[in-house]
Amino acid sequence: MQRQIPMFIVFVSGLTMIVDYFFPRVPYIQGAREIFLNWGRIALTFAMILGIMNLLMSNLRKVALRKAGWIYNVILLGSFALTFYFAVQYKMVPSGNTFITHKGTDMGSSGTMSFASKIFLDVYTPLSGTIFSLVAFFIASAAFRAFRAKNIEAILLLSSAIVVMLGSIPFGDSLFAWLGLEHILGHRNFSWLSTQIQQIPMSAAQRAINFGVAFGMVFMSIKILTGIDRSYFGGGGE
Amino acid sequence: MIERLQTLDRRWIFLILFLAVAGSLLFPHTLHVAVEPYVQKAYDTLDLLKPGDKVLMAFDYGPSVAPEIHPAALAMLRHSFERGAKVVMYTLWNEGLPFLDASIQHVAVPMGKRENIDYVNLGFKWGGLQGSSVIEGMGSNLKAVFPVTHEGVPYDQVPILQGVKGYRDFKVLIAVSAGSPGVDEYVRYANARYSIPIVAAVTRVSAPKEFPYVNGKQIYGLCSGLVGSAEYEELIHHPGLGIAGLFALSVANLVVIAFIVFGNLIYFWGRKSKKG
Amino acid sequence: MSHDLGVWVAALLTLAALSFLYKDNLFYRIAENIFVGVSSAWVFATNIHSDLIDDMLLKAFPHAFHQPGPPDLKPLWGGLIGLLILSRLIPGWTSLSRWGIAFVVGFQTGIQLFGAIVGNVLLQLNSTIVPLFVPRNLSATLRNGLGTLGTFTSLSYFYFSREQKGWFGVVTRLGVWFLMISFGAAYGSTVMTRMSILIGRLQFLLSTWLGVIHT
Amino acid sequence: MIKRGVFLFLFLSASPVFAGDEKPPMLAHPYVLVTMLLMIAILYTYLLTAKKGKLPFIRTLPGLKAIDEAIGRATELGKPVLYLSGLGDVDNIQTLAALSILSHVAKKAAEYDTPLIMPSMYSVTMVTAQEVIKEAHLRAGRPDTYNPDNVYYVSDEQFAFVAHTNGVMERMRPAANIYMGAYFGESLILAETGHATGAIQIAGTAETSQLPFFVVACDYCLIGEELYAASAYLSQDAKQMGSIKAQDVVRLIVLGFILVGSILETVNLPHYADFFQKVLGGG
Repeated sequence: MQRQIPMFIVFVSGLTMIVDYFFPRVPYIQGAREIFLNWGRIALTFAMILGIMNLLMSNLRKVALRKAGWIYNVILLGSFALTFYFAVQYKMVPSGNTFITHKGTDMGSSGTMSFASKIFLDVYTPLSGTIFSLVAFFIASAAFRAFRAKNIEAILLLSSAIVVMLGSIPFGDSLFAWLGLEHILGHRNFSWLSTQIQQIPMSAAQRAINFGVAFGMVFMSIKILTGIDRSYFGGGGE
Repeated sequence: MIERLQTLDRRWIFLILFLAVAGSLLFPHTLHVAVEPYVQKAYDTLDLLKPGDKVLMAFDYGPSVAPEIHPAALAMLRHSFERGAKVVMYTLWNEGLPFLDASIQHVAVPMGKRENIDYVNLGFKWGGLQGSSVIEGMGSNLKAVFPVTHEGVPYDQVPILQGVKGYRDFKVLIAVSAGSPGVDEYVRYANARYSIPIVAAVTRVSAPKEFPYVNGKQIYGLCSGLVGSAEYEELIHHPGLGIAGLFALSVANLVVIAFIVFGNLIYFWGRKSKKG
Repeated sequence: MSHDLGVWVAALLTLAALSFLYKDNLFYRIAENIFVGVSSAWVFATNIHSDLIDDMLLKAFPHAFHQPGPPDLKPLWGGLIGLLILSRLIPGWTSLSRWGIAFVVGFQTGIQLFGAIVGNVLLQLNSTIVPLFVPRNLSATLRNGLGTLGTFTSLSYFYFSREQKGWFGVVTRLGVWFLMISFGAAYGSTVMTRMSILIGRLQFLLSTWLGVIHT
Repeated sequence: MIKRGVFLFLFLSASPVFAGDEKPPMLAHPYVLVTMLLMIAILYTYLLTAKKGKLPFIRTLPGLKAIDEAIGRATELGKPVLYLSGLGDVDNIQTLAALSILSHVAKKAAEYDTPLIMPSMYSVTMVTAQEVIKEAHLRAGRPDTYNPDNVYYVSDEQFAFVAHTNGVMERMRPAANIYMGAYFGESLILAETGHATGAIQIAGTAETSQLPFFVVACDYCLIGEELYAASAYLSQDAKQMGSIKAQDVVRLIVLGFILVGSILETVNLPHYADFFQKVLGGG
């Protein structure tokens, strides 16, 4: 029983979507898609509470037990409370006020901003952007250590990377004019070569990966709908 | 010596890159760009718009990738307005709202476009769930997904939305998209089912994934990354942030290439000295 | 130099996050915890507004929000499913929570099923099939031939029920080469993307905060 | 022969494509339905064969062997294992594959008595992962060593999650980092930080745009579909293996389509180009 009911629910809700897609005239099911989608969104927002509870409880516990570094947990809890308070009360009436009244220049505006939008612009945005910008540095370090021409595969990898990089900068072509590539390839040059690499072998390989991914998706979907795969219960295959 | 170089502390690499990028921002040069065919295709598609045509525009990106594709969003919005099109804007990313707002402030307002008549801001709807729910839902019933505009005007009272039911009422969907939910979902659900033409602006990194879609005519034009943005700015003769960042970008690229070459020199040198 | 407190906060947090490149330190740890706290609260609050209030309460009880229109009680079912998922907070009720998860997984899987067939199989297949020989057009012939060869061999690489030996090994090896070229090209084209994010941050530090450059 | 097949297919899918404002037809998207039914039929054929005890052959994936070795090394060093199930929620098939692989990893870790840390970006994923790990401990016969605190929620925001995970890597220094599932812009941040802390790294994703980074920066990488195959391979379960075989059969069909289709395109058979342009394209 424990497993049968959820399996039944999966089957029915999945089948409803499929029937709605293929047989749009079936009564009752018609339009079920939109309703289900709406329910799903609402349900997942409720589910978020599970995570938030987990986050708050584990941090509170660390603070209560004075575990090493508990002061950081206080910082986390404090910034959570502050943000949540301002962000949630800001737009109690859904229509009307704009959630973010940021009207002004790029990312550094003054004027009448709510505290919630100030947090968004001055804390959330720079942190999100900066953590992401770390990738730039890691790209350089990975380029240094991992692009060694050890075998044919590695040589292909690094040469196509270099060609595409040269091809995508505006003066890549003029920089290597002395190589006389124009004489060999006619009017063609690095940017041309880079486009060709991206359009032919890369596009082809990506397409193959996409096919495979789609097969995986289709079969996994069928297995889930028919109850063969039950990993979403946390039970693995059986 | 060789061993030390082979196990070079990566912090030196970080420092060199930092100095190169900061330096090129402090001492900039203006570069001219040649337009890629995919960007040209995007331009040509939007250029076919006629006055009064309706365009759907999604701002599905956040601050982290904004330097790359926000300029393209501005340029495409400007282009659509120049063609006299009416634009319905929204975002499926909660971080996208400030950029949607900024685009209105930077493009629509200076061009004298009127809210709810020439454009409307439908605001944010959580895409979640890979966006498929919202993207699917918008196809047949836009009103159900966005019952009120961002400013709180009920859907039925907005002039631009009169008679608009779903994707089929729009000439084109401009998807400025940095991930999921984004252009992939639009291809899979909006284009596959409602055959709405898509013009996309994406980050350079996700561009290759879209190439098959462009070749397969599921996407009608693609503007990728800061370079794509700069090219689009060049096409509409309105230079902006895209063209401004190009020089630093080129220098950074050269630095990375230099590191690959340097890494290999050390590798071969090390192998040689081991053999010898 | 900026006189805006907000800009200073943003700049200091930017520097704190960048300091991770040197090593893990006090400032990074503070920034990290602030970020986790702020972002989870922010996302939670946005979702409460957009989904719980706009999509459920506003539709079910429009009058409470001074909105016109008849109440639509259907979204409350979504709330009920949500409560089912939440029920695991009560000890011993885990199985009810699975019902809710099963609903979400089920309809989503159904949509993904035909989405994948249409977008990733049929339409892709359609664009893969091209003439291998185009009369009087060498470059198109080469292009189509190479493209088909690439798709064909890379797809063979993912064939699992055969050892990659003999002639099949040759085919898959070729497939790996195509994959490697593709990965290299993708890496190369990504450098641009990621560098522009760094440039965006540095532009902020140098222009908005320090005011030494003008963008 | 092929032509007849094509006409049969056309006949089956003869009803018009569903258009938004018109009255919908009884059967929309017939070609998709046929394709789907065909795939289901193939899947069930091989499931039944596999169930009868005839396990299909599946080639070894080098990355999978490495998982066991990595957990072993972590045990020797007395350090934890870090597992991430990607940045997708449970509705994402990649996440489900990752949870499937997790069940194997968690069992191994429980047997070796090595702590498994798993920060999570979504509530439901966290909850599901907790159940997976709990059950793995049960199967390993060590229910007492299960620590729910090691599987926890961080934030729904991508980079907050990454900032935190980076911190965890630097502070706890896990000996093995396993990244399975859907990843986006953060892939290289995770992989390079993990490399700097000296961990063995094994990744697997079907996100085409992130594969290059994992291939370059990790010790092993499952590419695309290998992620789905991995969960079947690890379980050695007849049904899962059967489905891999079925996938291979579909792949053969597609390969055949590409081959035959290209040749027919080349000789420009009448009706044929139309078939692919209109029928498949109209999905």
